[in-house]
Amino acid sequence: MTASAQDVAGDLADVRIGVVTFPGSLDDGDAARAVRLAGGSPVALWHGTHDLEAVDAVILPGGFSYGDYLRAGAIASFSPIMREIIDAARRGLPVLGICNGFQVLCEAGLLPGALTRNAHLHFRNRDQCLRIEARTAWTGDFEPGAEIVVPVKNGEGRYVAGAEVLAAVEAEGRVLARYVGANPNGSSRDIAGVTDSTGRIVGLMPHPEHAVEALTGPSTDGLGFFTSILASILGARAVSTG
Amino acid sequence: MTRVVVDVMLKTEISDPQGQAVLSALTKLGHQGVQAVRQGKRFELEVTDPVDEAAIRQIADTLLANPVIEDFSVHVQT
Amino acid sequence: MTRVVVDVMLKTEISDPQGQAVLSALTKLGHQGVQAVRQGKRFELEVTDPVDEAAIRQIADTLLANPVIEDFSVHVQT
Amino acid sequence: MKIDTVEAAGRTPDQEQPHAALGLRGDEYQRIRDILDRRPTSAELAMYSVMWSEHCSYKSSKVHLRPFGDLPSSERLMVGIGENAGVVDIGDGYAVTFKAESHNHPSYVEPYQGAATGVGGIVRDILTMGARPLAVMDPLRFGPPEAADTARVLPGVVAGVGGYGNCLGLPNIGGELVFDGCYAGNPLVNVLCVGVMRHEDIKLARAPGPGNAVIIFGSRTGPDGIGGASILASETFEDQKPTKRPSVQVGDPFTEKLLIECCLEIFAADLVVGIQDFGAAGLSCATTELASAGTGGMHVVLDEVPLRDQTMTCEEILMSESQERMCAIVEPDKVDGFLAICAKWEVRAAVIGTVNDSGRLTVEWRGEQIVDVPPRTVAHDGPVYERPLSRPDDQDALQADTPDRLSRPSSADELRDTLLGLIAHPNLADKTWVTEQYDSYVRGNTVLSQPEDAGVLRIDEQTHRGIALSTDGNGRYGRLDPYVGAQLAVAEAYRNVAVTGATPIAITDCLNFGSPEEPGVMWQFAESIRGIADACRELGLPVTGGNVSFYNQTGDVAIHPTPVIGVLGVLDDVRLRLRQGLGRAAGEQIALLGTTRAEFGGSQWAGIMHGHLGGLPPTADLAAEARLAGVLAQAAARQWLTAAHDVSDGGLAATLTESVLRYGVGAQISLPGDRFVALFSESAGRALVAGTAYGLAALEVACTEARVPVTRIGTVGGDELAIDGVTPIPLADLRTAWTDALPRLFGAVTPP
Ligand SMILES: Nc1ncnc2c1ncn2[C@@H]1O[C@H](COP(=O)(O)OP(=O)(O)O)[C@@H](O)[C@H]1O
Ligand SMILES: [Mg+2]
Repeated sequence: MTASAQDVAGDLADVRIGVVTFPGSLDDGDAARAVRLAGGSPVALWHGTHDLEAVDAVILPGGFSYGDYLRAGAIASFSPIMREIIDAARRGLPVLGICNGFQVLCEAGLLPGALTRNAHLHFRNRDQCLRIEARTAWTGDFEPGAEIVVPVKNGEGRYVAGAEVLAAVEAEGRVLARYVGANPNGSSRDIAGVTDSTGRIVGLMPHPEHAVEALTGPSTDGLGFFTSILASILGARAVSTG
Repeated sequence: MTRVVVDVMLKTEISDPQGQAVLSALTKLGHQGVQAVRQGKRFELEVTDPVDEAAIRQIADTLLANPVIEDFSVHVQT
Repeated sequence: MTRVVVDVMLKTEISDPQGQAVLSALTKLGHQGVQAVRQGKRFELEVTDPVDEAAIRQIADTLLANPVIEDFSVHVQT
Repeated sequence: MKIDTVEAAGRTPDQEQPHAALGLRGDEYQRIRDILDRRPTSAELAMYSVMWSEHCSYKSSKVHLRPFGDLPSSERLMVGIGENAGVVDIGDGYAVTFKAESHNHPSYVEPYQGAATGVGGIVRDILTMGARPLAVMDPLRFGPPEAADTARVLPGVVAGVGGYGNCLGLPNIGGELVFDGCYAGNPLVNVLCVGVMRHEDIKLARAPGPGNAVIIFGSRTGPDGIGGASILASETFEDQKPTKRPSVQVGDPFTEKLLIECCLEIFAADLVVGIQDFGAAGLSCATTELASAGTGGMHVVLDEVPLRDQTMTCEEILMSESQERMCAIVEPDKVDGFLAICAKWEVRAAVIGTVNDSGRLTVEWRGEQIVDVPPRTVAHDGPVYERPLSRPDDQDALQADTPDRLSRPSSADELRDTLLGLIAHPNLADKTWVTEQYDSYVRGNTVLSQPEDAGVLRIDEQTHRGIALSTDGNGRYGRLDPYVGAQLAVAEAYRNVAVTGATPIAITDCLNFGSPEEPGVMWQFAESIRGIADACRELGLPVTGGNVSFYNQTGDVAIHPTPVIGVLGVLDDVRLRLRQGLGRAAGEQIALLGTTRAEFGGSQWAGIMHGHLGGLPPTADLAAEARLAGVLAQAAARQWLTAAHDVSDGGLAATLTESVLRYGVGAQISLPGDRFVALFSESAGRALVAGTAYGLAALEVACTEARVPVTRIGTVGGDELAIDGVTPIPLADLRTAWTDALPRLFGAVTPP
């Protein structure tokens, strides 16, 4: 490694990305692995505490928090750590919700709309093509309009919102990603993910953390989400210190 | 057209993990007054008149409820 | 102890694939009389007396229903 | 209700008891009286009756399972038959445990919950060994695909397997989907779970150390699966039919997920000396098994058991089969730490008793002694039967009715139509409709899953060590010859593991049969076990454990004998695993390994095209299977091959279809000899492989040395499956035929 490459790796490793474990979280280990493979440092966060451990960003992972009983993500959105995350997010902490994490963000009111039972009523797991549409803290490393393949797997992934909300999300360019080809769950306007107006709070139904190694994923396209946030945080640090 | 409501609940002797989860969430949120919760399904059917209540019961018994684990009740709204 | 029932239904503008699946099954089975079906949830709460109805409405609004997509109604059983 | 105490039982020796209604024979009841030297209390009767049932005591199968124990010892085997699950050493200090279980009858009664709780049960067996559960598999068998009952049962079973497994975060890495008229009214829902731990972390089901606490944790105990116990609750035994207590259990996968994480944290902190799950027979089973394998005594205060329903009787509590519960033996100074971890995971826990060295299991309830038994007599000294067995009368006629009389396709169009017809049958068609409902990605270590021949998991991210698993069984072969059929099941699972490049190291079994009271079924059972044991001896594999499911029959018609075999293999480096699809490398050439004979007895061709079952199954040549596996392991390690796929159901036609459709790249094939035989025979011991010119040349040398026949049969490329003498099939047509079958049958959206 050259000296500067070492510096970059060192800087990357200084970026701390929290991964929350709720009772019933399943893809927390995968999200942590993805952060690690991107060069950052994953930090395990526990639902029952109020401690964000000074992380630079947070991932709410996939799974079935509280068994998805009641509504997916509903009970988790009231957990102690979510109170801190909601506050911090409103002050600019980047947050990515994947699948169940996306459901939690919608239930917490940080993102518009809701995720409901798939139109065909089955859990569906398949390798899915997505088009990345919005440039956010979590998607900066993708070319605008980039098409990527990552797994989608959910039973309640159908994105819905009232007509006005949908129109606003479209008009403000807040569709993070759209399903290309077959829509796996009947989501309105093929929406696979949305962002808040700042581009820091982002929710995505498919699973980029399952597409970070050629050995185990359909591609390594998912890595871009994790490298993007590391770059974005390092960039913000450079601005604030430079 | 008449609205008929079919309520479907797990039999009382069957465990209801969903209701349990809601109850423990309520307890954590400090709603001490709620002592028990059971979660079931509610179907609202729009039925052409005259309503054949026996037919609705049969639909409930075969399609809307799983009689092995669930009970149902039918209410014709007037 | 009083039983309070909270009914939660998807808002009419949100499509309800579960209700549609029931309807299409009914149609296939020849139950022509049923014109529309919507499926929602029913919660039965056992609440200590006296029942604070405002508190129950708040529980329904924040936890039992998601107001973005669902409406609810509360019935205290007497 | 009056409590039937030990003291009362001594005082009223002549009180009538409903032993027959509980499934105990007169002589069995008398044995209980002899053991106790008095009549049992009704609580004791409850315990003996469930523990001495076929399901728990293996009373009909025990004598026949002996051949497994007689197999030569294996260096890999760390824990063998008898514990909750067997454990094998896979190297680098890792131990793997795996086991399959059946949930056939419950899944017929209530498909979703039956299948879901089946997954829950086998996962707890694996957890109980001290292992982290890693993945599940689900070998499934149903009646005819178009039958109304199949439409009722199959979608529910698949949703239940997925609903529970997905919620636990366990990837589904494979299974089976078989349709046959013999399973109408008797679907087979078998589930396998695999887990991993470090060698030093293996846990056993025993309760040593007087003074240690007995802790129940997980869900509360409710009136689940205790139809029989209510008989005991009625004051008079005139009305001896089970009351409305449900026999169906509802699964709570969320609680089980918490139980898994909670247990793993408890194991890591070294807080238990013994652990057992609550499976069939609930508390009766866990307490007697733990006690008899430990210091020998235990006292339980039943009032301490957390209940879901306060009206339960003591007999019902002892027999309850409520899911998601575990029992741990904990040293007194570790109880607080144990309970703290339970609290962290919001898992309910209660100390319900103490271990002692009295040699007795005593249970008290509301201040009265209701049980006082030697635990061993309940758990291990159940009746053992040598049931009569005899070869069925129709066996000779069945074997004499060979498929030779069936008309065969010969023209190019007929051969094409036969191929398309076969691969469009649900038995051979694309299984995506099922597997799409399962999470295969969770945990991020799934290297191969459906539609590959075996599931492959990475065990260690640094060393790349991994395992491969396949389950297989073929009831049609078993019906024609249960001995050979069982050997073929072992051979197929072994081969499916081998084609990934893994080295098979151990097997488990799930034996699905009709009624043991029928001599013909008992003969099938004994023959099958002999077949499995002989196959394992020849392949050098230990049997790590298994499961027996009897009474799979409708009226007096039994299912085909269906031993389902799970084979575990090891890959030193999972990055070198082989996959089934053609077209990943330029200039691939194709070869067929093994010997093709004209073998059509029990074949899919005979069944699908002619509705025929007769003759003899294919030859089972285990030595040839072992040689084939050796060559494949060598080829994978040396990276000679770009693809490998075994040949089994549906013959080479099915294998080629799957290989070209995997990545949508065609092939030009030219087959030696009779094309019909080459395409549709189900001779065992074969695999299709592909590689570059260099790779295949190297493979040929190795094959010659290993005496594995190798035949070049074609090249990869284009957008057709073009076989000499068969009308070429555009891949698009092939895909439509193969993928449409299941959605056409089950695609209609069904309410949950
Ligand atoms: N019920 C099931 N659950 C999960 N995977 C299944 C199921 N049925 C079939 N599969 C998978 O589909 C693929 C094709 O099945 P099959 O043709 O039976 O394989 P094989 O012939 O190699 O044993 C395999 O990967 C198998 O594991
Ligand atoms: Mg295979």
